[in-house]
Amino acid sequence: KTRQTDDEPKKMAIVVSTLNNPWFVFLAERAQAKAKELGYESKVFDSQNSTSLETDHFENAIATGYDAILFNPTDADGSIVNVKNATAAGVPVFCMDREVNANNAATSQILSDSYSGCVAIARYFVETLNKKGKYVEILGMVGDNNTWNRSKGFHSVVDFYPGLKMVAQQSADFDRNKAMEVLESILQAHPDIDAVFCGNDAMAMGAYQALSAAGKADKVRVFGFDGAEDVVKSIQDGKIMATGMQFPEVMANTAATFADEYFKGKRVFPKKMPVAVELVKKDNIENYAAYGKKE
Amino acid sequence: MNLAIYRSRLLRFQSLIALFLLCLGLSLLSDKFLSVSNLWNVMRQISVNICISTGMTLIVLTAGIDLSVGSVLALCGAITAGLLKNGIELPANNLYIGFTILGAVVAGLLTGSLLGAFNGWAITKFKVPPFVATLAMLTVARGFTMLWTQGFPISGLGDPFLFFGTGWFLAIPVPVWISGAIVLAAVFVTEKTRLGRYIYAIGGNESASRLSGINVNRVKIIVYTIAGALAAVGGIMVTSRLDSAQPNAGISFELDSIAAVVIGGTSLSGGRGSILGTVQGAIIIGVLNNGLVLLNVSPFWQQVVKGMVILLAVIIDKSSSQND
Amino acid sequence: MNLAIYRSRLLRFQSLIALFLLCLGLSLLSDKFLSVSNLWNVMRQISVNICISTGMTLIVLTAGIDLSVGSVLALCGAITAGLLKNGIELPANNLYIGFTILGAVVAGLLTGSLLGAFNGWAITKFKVPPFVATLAMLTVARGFTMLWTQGFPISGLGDPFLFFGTGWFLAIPVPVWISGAIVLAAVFVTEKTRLGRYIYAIGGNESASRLSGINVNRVKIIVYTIAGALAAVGGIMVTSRLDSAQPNAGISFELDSIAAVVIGGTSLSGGRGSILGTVQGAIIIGVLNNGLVLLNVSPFWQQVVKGMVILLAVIIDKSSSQND
Amino acid sequence: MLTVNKITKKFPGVIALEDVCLSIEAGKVTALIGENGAGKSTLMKILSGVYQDFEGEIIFKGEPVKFSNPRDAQQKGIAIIHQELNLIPYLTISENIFLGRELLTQYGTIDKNRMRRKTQELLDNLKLKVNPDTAVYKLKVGQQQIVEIAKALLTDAELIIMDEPTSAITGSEVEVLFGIIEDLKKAGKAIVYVSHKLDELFRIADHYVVLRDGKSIESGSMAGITQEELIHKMVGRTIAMIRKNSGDRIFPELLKASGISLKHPARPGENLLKDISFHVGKGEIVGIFGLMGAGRTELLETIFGLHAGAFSGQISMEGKLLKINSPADAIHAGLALVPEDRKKDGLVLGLNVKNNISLTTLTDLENLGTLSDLKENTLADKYIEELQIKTPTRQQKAKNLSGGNQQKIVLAKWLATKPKLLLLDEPTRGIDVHAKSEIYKLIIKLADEGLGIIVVSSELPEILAVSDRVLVMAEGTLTAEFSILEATEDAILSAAIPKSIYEKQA
Ligand SMILES: Nc1ncnc2c1ncn2[C@@H]1O[C@H](COP(=O)(O)OP(=O)(O)OP(=O)(O)O)[C@@H](O)[C@H]1O
Ligand SMILES: Nc1ncnc2c1ncn2[C@@H]1O[C@H](COP(=O)(O)OP(=O)(O)OP(=O)(O)O)[C@@H](O)[C@H]1O
Ligand SMILES: O[C@@H]1[C@H](O)[C@H](O)CO[C@H]1O
Ligand SMILES: [Mg+2]
Ligand SMILES: [Mg+2]
Repeated sequence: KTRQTDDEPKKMAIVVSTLNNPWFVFLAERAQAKAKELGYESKVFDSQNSTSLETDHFENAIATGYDAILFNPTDADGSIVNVKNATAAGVPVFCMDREVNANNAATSQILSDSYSGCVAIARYFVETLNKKGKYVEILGMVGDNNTWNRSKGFHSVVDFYPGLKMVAQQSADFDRNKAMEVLESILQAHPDIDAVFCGNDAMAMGAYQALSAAGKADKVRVFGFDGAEDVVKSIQDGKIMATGMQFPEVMANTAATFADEYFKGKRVFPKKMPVAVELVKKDNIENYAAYGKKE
Repeated sequence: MNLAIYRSRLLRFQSLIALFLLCLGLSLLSDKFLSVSNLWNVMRQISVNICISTGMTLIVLTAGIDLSVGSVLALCGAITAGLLKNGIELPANNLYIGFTILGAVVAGLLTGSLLGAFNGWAITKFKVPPFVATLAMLTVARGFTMLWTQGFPISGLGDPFLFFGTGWFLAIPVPVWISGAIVLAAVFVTEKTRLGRYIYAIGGNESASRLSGINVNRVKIIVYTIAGALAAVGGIMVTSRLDSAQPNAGISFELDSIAAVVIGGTSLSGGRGSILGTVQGAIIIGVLNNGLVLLNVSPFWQQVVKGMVILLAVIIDKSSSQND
Repeated sequence: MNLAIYRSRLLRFQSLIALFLLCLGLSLLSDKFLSVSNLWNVMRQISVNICISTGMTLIVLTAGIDLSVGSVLALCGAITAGLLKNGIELPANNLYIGFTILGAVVAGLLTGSLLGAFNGWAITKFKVPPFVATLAMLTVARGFTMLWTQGFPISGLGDPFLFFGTGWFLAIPVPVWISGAIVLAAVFVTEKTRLGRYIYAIGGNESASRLSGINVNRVKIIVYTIAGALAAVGGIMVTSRLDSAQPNAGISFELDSIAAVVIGGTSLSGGRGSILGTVQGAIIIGVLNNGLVLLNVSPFWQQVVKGMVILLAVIIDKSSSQND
Repeated sequence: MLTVNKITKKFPGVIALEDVCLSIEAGKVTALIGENGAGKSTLMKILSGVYQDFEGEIIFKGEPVKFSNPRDAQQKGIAIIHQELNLIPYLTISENIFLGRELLTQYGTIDKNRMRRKTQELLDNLKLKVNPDTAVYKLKVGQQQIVEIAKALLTDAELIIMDEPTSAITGSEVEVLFGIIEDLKKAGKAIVYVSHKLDELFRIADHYVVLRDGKSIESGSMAGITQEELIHKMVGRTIAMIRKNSGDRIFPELLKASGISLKHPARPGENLLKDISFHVGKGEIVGIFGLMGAGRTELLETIFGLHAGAFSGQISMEGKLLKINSPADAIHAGLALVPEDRKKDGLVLGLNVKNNISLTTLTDLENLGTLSDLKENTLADKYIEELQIKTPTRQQKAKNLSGGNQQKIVLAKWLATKPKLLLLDEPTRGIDVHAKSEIYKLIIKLADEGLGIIVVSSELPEILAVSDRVLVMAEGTLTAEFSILEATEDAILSAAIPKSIYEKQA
């Protein structure tokens, strides 16, 4: 297939899994800002967590002459086809935050390592709880692979401590309201829990609200994942124990920069470029702001 | 004679048997279920659904439907939160308008009423099927929510505002007071006022109602406006509970709400049903959600069990009240 | 005389004007819109919606509704993918059954038909309102999907299987062939067969149909079964297209599908409408989604614009066909 | 041919039939008569397989039968024309007629052409000049009733039940139907004929069976019985048919309509009503006669504000020009319309009797913005009593009442508005003799109290009984006007026959 002639200005498509979650809104915004800074037109596509909508976006983007795709996949497996089709059509794909499970499909993958991040959180979790206590896990959407990466990372550590007992494991779909309601109910059955581990920060905030309404906010420790604004502030205030900071801006900038380099002729990129998730807690919080390090 | 009256009373409480069985089962399975604090818990959790389902019932009674409740709820919550937190800044005119809690809440309620009125207007003026008009509103209101919030939650609204969602008054949670008051008002309207009678009549036979001199369009617009306002109440309650307006709040609330209405015995073809039925429907759904979590049923199985119990509840109703 | 026939034909194509205006507008705004590759693009993208909306149309014509299509689609896709990839292992009996593509596809279709038949059974046997029965199925089927996949996608299904979703045949994408064949068959059924006639009759006046000796329950069960099977076809197509069965596939597809049906002029109260109308409805939605992307509308504004255009499309229809 | 043995049927709160016996002979027409709510339709529904839960036994052609559904009865040879129309609005005439027994081609597809041809034949027989492909919802009630008749004639049934087949059709159509009934008799079919129009029964029936309050009272041969005797058996006493005695009173003018024209909804440039002018006086009853499709219904609807936008002309009340754009305006101006199709436009079937009666006057039933149960009950009871509406309680759903009683509810809700001018479109359609005479009395009493009344009717005797003045319509125009003293059946009928028919004949 023929691509646009070289003298036309290049365009980048930014395809993100969902904009119904501020984390991805931020990721998309940063990518767009970076693209603009580098002098490119760009457009954001919202896959609304649907792999088939994502496929539509890819087809539409390729058909309408985008030259690179900065990509936040909806699903590690379900998105492979899309990436392959794009690269086959001569459009490079740079994955951000989430990966696709195929080594050579994407031009480069700049990834947040959820599993390892949760291992770090789990270590801190074990430490603060002194290896014993009852806890609750609140999962994200059960059909989402991030949910399980995080859960598995966490359990890979915590399950070694027989003194730590999980009394309930429920899903709240990454949603603040649902997390609050689920924990409210769990607290009825288990008023004596010591900690809650949540698959993202929105749910951690919801969990905190349930605890605070029940007057247990200072007895129960809440752990989240993401580094969202509310949680960073809450860690400062001592309301939430810790979160796993991801660096969406770093990932977005890197992806956009790679695309720029690709346009300029570079063809060799690291296939995988992990961006570590950092454990953020009260004693290092001064180094962090929402979704990243302090400037 | 008395039989007929007796039956119609029974019909109004038709879901009670299913609800009773459900509660019985749950209290046998978990000793926590029947505790006072858990019951308040359930009541508080269903308050939002009761609010929006009350409006939905009125609409469904006129043979309409409102798919936009969830998005309208989100938009109104976001507007209230945004005004409360940031006010309105018009840098061009060098103008800043701050909002009190009352002001922000009123603005939220107005927004909801306006969007509802717009639904009603499109439906009556252009004869757009309610499903389409409110589906369009679902999308539009969500879009505006995203634009208003730019996709980020608006959090930290200050303790006084949290009263609506988290406060207690006379040992009863404030959301329960609010939804209770709304239910009472709606029962009054449907049972005791002209508007209520017109709502049933229009749903039962629109053309006969028109011929009877009822201003059908006006009644419909009023009903959609009320539903919009109630979605706004729900939005303010959710926002207050979370101390945060979430841009994705209320997604798929329309399903839960219509489910409450239908499980409560209101017919989707209009003219038949009641507010109290809907309350029972909402309680059934709420109790079920709560019970499954109390029992720590795995999230996978939860959906299976929930669907089956809802089906069963409705089947029990149907067979206990043979009345069509 | 001829007027009557002419008008009913017109009614069938009522959305054409709106669709035409939409396409005209888009092709003026973007020169990419009318390219051949983009048109195939749009056609391929709407194939899945057309599949499930065809079944939905049949159901809505009987005055029913099916909220479970999205979940049924996901479950059938997952079952096909799971069987194809892993077969069935019964370690207890030391048994392993492998599946060919045909076998897996048939199993998927059977699952869909069974779930659909179950919907129909609950609706006819227990008089559960279709809304509730299929809402229960929505939840249950999603739960089973999660249980079957354990929350993980099933991927890597092998190139031959990808043909259904990504292949081309005689210069036309395979999904377009499939959905086209389904549409033709459905048009045939609705226009030329007894079943089709009964579907319209039941939606038009159920009790009169019963008095005319139609076995209403059987017709309904057949219709829900067909819809289930078509959801399965959709599920297999989606899975094949992605080379992966997603546990979250099909969420909120019911809304898009009902939207296509209603925008296409089929009345939710049954008895009136057509398959070809639905196809136009689906095309309007598909073209709109495609066009907004081509025009580079920002995602937040997209929702606003999309809702408004849908409303407008329906208003244009209504006023261009003054018919009742 | 068919014997019914001690059939009892109960509805919640109502015993509709109690130990009913009757027998029906082949080649004969059996008339089934009784007041509204006597149980006629219920019995017919049992015979045609609609209700399966009843006590008692049906013996058909010498054998006891039990129908499991309507289709079963149909296949065993029993066809029925239901009192309430049972057509599918958005299917065509031929689709409706063949519903459930479609003709198929050799490929198993529907054979539209054959069905259309057969339908055309049936319609021709019944002299209904409509395209078989017309959707039924576009037909007027009368035309729909003919489609129902066609539907019953399609099968080769041995017993044909006709539950008030002529309630919505007029003169010439009735003649056509009677001709067909004669043919059926000759072919040895048995016919059960339910009607409140006694003169019809005397023309076609061989036997009669009387039902009263769900019990079979008497049966016998029509030969040798008089109309008065029949009424006596039915009602339990004699009824004197009244006739308004108007003499040559002058009525002060109430309504004046001039130059009323109404555009055809589908055919641009054509008018359904053409330049109609008339007046109605205070206390005067004006009868409007016409054949089916003459435009009478449209005229009443137009006056009542249902076609705002499509009509031209002027309407004034008591000398004041009215602007009526909706029924609400019309009601406000003191008009009330009892529509011809009570199920579609008259009642909210799912609401109870009380709520239906009060629907037009809720504003008057409020105390401080709240509906007063007391006032509403009083209102309902008043009309249930005055019009003798037969209902177990005022809480009964309107849909569970017999047709005649439903009609009375519609009348009640309009009388409750205390109108100055009452528009009645076929007010006694489906109403029994007794109730009919009650309604006539009522109409006359209302007129005496100063109401102006327009009665549209397809029954000449009715027009002659109540009117002070008779207008005749044909094809959307007023063709004649008679004072009651000069009105004769012949003169009215000849004015009612459309000119276009003469032209064709000439
Ligand atoms: N579905 C029903 N539920 C409750 N009561 C009913 C039902 N159908 C009929 N009835 C009652 O049964 C009685 C007999 O009704 P039916 O319709 O047979 O009378 P009918 O003789 O045909 O009267 P009409 O001349 O007015 O048509 C009436 O009292 C009526 O109210
Ligand atoms: N919506 C419509 N579309 C087409 N034709 C119509 C429509 N409404 C009425 N007509 C036609 O207008 C004419 C007048 O009908 P109208 O109902 O006023 O007659 P009518 O004298 O009351 O007869 P009926 O005894 O059937 O009530 C008829 O020929 C009818 O078919
Ligand atoms: O990091 C993001 C966020 O945590 C979101 O809440 C779920 O998906 C992840 O990829
Ligand atoms: Mg009857
Ligand atoms: Mg008429």
